[in-house]
Amino acid sequence: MKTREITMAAALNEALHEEMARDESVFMIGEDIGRNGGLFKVSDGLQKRFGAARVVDSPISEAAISGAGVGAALVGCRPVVELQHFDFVTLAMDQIVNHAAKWRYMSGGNVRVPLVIRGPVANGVGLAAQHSQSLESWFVHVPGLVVIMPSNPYDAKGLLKAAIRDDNPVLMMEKRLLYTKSGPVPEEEYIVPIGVADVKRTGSDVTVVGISQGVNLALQAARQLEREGVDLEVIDPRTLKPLDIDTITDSVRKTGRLVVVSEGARAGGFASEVVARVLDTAYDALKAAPVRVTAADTPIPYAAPLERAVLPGLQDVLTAITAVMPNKTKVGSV
Amino acid sequence: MKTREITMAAALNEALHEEMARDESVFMIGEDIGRNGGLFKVSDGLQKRFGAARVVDSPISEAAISGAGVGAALVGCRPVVELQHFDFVTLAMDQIVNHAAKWRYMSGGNVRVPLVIRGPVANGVGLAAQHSQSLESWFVHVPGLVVIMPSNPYDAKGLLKAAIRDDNPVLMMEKRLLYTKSGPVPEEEYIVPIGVADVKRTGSDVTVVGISQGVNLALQAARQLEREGVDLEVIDPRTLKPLDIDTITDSVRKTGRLVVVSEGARAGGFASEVVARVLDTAYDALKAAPVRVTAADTPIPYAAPLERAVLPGLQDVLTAITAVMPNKTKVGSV
Amino acid sequence: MNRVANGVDELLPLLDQMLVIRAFEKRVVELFDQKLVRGSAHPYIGMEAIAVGICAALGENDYITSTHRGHGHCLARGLEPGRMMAEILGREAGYCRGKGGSMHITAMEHGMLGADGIVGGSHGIAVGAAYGSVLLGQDSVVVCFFGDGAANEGSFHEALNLASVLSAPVIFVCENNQWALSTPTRSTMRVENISDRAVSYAIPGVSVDGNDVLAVREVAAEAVSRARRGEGPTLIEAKSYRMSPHSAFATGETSTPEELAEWSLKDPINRLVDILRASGVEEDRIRKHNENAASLIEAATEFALEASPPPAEQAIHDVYAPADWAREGRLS
Amino acid sequence: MNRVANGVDELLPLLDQMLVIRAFEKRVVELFDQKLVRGSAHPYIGMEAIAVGICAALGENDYITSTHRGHGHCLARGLEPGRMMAEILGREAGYCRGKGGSMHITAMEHGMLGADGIVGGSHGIAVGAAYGSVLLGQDSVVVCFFGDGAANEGSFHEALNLASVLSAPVIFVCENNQWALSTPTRSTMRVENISDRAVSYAIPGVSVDGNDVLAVREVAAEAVSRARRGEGPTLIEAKSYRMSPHSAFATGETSTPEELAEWSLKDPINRLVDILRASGVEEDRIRKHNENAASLIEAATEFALEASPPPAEQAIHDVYAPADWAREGRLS
Ligand SMILES: Cc1ncc(C[n+]2csc(CCOP(=O)(O)OP(=O)(O)O)c2C)c(N)n1
Ligand SMILES: Cc1ncc(C[n+]2csc(CCOP(=O)(O)OP(=O)(O)O)c2C)c(N)n1
Ligand SMILES: [Mg+2]
Ligand SMILES: [Mg+2]
Repeated sequence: MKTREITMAAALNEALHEEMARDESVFMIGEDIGRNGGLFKVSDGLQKRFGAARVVDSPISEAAISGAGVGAALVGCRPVVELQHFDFVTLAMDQIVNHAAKWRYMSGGNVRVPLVIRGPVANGVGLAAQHSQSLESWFVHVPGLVVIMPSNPYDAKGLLKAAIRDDNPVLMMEKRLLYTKSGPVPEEEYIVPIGVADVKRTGSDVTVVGISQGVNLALQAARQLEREGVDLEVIDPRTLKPLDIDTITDSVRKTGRLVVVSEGARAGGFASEVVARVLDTAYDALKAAPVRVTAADTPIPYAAPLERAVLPGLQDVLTAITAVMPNKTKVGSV
Repeated sequence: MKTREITMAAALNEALHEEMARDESVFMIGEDIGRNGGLFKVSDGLQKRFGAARVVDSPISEAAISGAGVGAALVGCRPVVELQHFDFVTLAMDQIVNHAAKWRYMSGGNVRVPLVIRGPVANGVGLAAQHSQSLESWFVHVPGLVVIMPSNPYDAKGLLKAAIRDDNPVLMMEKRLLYTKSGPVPEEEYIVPIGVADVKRTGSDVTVVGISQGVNLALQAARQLEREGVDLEVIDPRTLKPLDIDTITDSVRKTGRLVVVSEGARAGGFASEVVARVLDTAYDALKAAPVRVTAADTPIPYAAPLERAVLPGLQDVLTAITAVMPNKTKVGSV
Repeated sequence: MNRVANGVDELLPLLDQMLVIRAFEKRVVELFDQKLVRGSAHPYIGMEAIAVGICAALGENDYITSTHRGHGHCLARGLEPGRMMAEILGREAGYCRGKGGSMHITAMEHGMLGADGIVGGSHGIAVGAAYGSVLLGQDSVVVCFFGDGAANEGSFHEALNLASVLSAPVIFVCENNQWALSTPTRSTMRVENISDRAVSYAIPGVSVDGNDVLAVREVAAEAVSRARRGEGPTLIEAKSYRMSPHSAFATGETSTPEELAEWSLKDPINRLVDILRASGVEEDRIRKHNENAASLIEAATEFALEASPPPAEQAIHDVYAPADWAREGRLS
Repeated sequence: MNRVANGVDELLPLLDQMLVIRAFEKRVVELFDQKLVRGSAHPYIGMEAIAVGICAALGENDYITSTHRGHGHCLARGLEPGRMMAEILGREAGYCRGKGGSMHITAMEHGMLGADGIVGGSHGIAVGAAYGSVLLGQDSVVVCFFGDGAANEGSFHEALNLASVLSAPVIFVCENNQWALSTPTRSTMRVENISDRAVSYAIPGVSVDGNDVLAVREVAAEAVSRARRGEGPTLIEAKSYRMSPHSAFATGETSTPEELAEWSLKDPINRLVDILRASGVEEDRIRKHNENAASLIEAATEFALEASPPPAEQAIHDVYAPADWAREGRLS
């Protein structure tokens, strides 16, 4: 397979181009996605190619465009709704939670809701508390939804294509700082299946489950610790719901140690869920208390030193590794 | 102290009467709370006593009344907003999460938001998926909020009074089926402090942390298992955020076994959070894997046999106790 | 009487539908009182002319969305009373296999996109269904039923505006029954006619006597042709009254006896019967139609009561549509 | 020229405010380009007459709410440019101690309830602040600033309706600058004037030339007296134009050069200067005011650049207001 290095934004853009070309029932609606190609260029060129009817520049009405997505899905379309920042999902919760997620179940299987709602998580760039939230754990808590968070261009493209083809409502949260990061993406078409974790690095000492940027932090830590003889296994669930728990517990059974890295707030975050799930079946395999590396329990502040203090970084991952390997002396002092 | 037996609805009603009489800056806004005294009579008599300006029958506009609560709080009121069912919080998420919870932090401490948003969790009565959700874990995940779920009339009254006097935004979720359950409540005024767990029963074998109805299930299980020589310690956090984790971990250090009972959906639920928090400091004290007793990962169905199958019940708690006491034979077969 | 274009023959089916709705709702309340219906149920009594008049203007490929007070919409759209009653009683033979109950009846095979327990919850859904149909090259029109109370939700505003700019073939039918639960409509909005709110979206807004089934059908027909011509949405306010309490559960909050008495004189069924009488239909024939409705609902109820409840195992089904990853039955 | 009731003396402060806003915004964009401002910043350039005209009609005890494009509102309300600039640069001396940044400046001591990064996010807050003030026996009026784009959010509808039924002393000021980011307003609403939407709430709605500071002040004064008399809310649409890109970050999406050229002719500062000139104010005096504004902003910038960033430890403070339980510094 021929591959090139492209950014995550470009990879997502390709996925949209391909799926819209492949299936006329796919359409997009969102703020500034057409004429402007999206604030982060994810929908670049789509309106020009597919027309303003299929790439709709919407009013600023997050609830209505999400609701319209549900309605269009019910009659046979495959809508892709963009939230300009994922924080604005707070305005669409009713349509997502009480409608998209439940419509099939409440109907006893009479309908399906093939809907994708996607958008950026823009932490780390100084946009402050209302534009920086990593809210994935809310949606993991909503039966009926599929939840995806990619960590690289390859997965992003393949998962978005899978999401569009899936007959269920899918939420996809994309870290904005990853939009401009490049990675290898095949020229041929491919799909990354929903519900399948990816072992980004095999290792024997500690299982590190990373979510989105958490994967990249884990891989950085792994590279650094390699020199110190600590061998991390890095797992990227990619799909948070359904969660490929077997891949994670298999790893924990091998390593006996678990660290989970996620950028959501600590309390009630997805990291807690991974820990609890692992205990269900792999408690006996654990050699140490699992450690969660998360954002602090504060809103995200504006000023750089504050935001840095609140979001998890490489050093936090290294500290966590030390914590689960109490017999090792402090690792990875940077 | 003289006490009487009153229902949880009556206890909440007393709290509102007392606080509105005590402090003129307290007012209420919600749907059908005035003329009708609220769908479940929690605000009975308040409009008659305090007038329609302080007990406002609002339009059906959950976002606006929550937002109005934030605004009124900013200028010095202590608003109490009722959501007729807590599921409708989906329409108020933006005001709660992006505004109430963050306003103080974003202002660098320049403002305070003394706001209470409360309402029923109506599972177990056949109202189906859109009227039966126990969504507490979402709010535990939002820095800046206080989250309360009472299990009995005494706590409900004392906590609501504390919530109204607190200078922070407080969400209070009240299980509807508990509204009509009675319990002892003193005639004298009292407050139940925020952030303090209550040990509802001391015991030595298993720590059972219950949330709202989970407490009652745990106490039932405790009574039944007493006969079999199994001694449960039942802890009611009452406040989910901030969580009185010390009381829980102290107990786990004593018993070595943990069961958490909550009616929210399983994935991403508050039970997972309790488990993860306990591991942080009491991992070494554990003798068995903690077990979560939760609702299934489905929307709440309508028909009685389906709803029963999905919500946690006494038998599920007994099964969990068996699971954390592997050396005991199966306990509490009912 | 030019409103009765094709004589009484075309009116009798409207009468039948209204009678069936009335009988159905009375039966549901009885069953609720017998504790056979869980949760709640919101009778459509007094408002029958709206659903029947509107749906009379729709074709087979059209869609409707509905509300907590949805039985009337379902029946007017042609759903079977037996399977509806089975759903309301929580039986497997119900439209939603017992998972939805009174507030969530859905039947795609009838273009019934779903009842909705969230007030104002289906405004956006209706717009999307309408716009989606256009994209798919269907010739469908979508009717969005909702209450006066729902017209104060933000979703009303966003959806009407979105429908307007998309020229979506959707008809917003506001059933103004003067009350939202215990709250009189005049206390939660100051606009004289809810249809005046159409101004905000530069779309036609019309108020109609919602107890006059023919008048309702007429404005609906006009809105439907407009929509089919690609000229976009219409807001119809049908002024009516609910002649029952808000719900079988919340019975304490009904309106004043005077108001009820006043509106009883405008009972939509009597209004149509009067027209029929004036057109020469005999009492006997009208009695027959009444009896037919009653026995239809009796049969439906019997069917439902005999149907079995869903087995507990079904609780975990239907959460997800079939998918590769769902094959293993994974829920989380 | 009866609009200039007390001669030029009362106009010069308006000019000063507008000049300060313009100079402030230009400086912010420069600082952003120098990577000293994080995230984004949304210049108020071209819209100065709205904030200045509206705030000129307010008293000390009144309140305002603001938006992502909030610097102009803050300055017109009397906030110090130095502390504002410090906030935008993320310094501890800023109004929010560096926690809020450009989109979240709040200053209760100036009746500034807060800027808001959520489009339409403060509609309900303004209503509640107004209603709360009434309950507390204050005589305050609240101005809610928002954009044309925000007028399509559901919150607009809910809040205007709620304000109407509560007769809350709130003035909704829609700053129609023709664009919402890259999207022209005419493509997301079909109503001619946004002020026409007042019909839906039976409140007064008025459109005003938003580049004419005196006209703006006039309609504001009328709305303020109305509100103070207890007669409830007013919707004011101020028609204007943003003469800069949407934000310092999103620069690629600006409107057409023709449009910009057309509106440059209506520059609100030039408009006021023309009036002053016509009233006999000399060029020299105007130049002085320009220079004063420039040096004020220079001083503010210097102050801000010299201020220190907040220490990392402060990140966990200010999450909760003081409370018994919070004494232990518990966050979760
Ligand atoms: C979002 C939301 N808020 C509140 C409710 C509770 N509720 C159910 S029906 C109802 C009244 C609805 O009034 P209206 O829209 O006029 O419809 P009607 O019942 O009169 O037919 C209310 C408040 C709800 N189901 N959903
Ligand atoms: C709820 C929400 N949706 C989308 C955005 C992203 N956004 C920020 S400003 C803006 C345009 C706002 O337009 P308008 O209300 O007209 O204000 P203007 O920028 O023109 O002053 C958008 C879409 C947001 N901040 N909040
Ligand atoms: Mg009504
Ligand atoms: Mg604008």
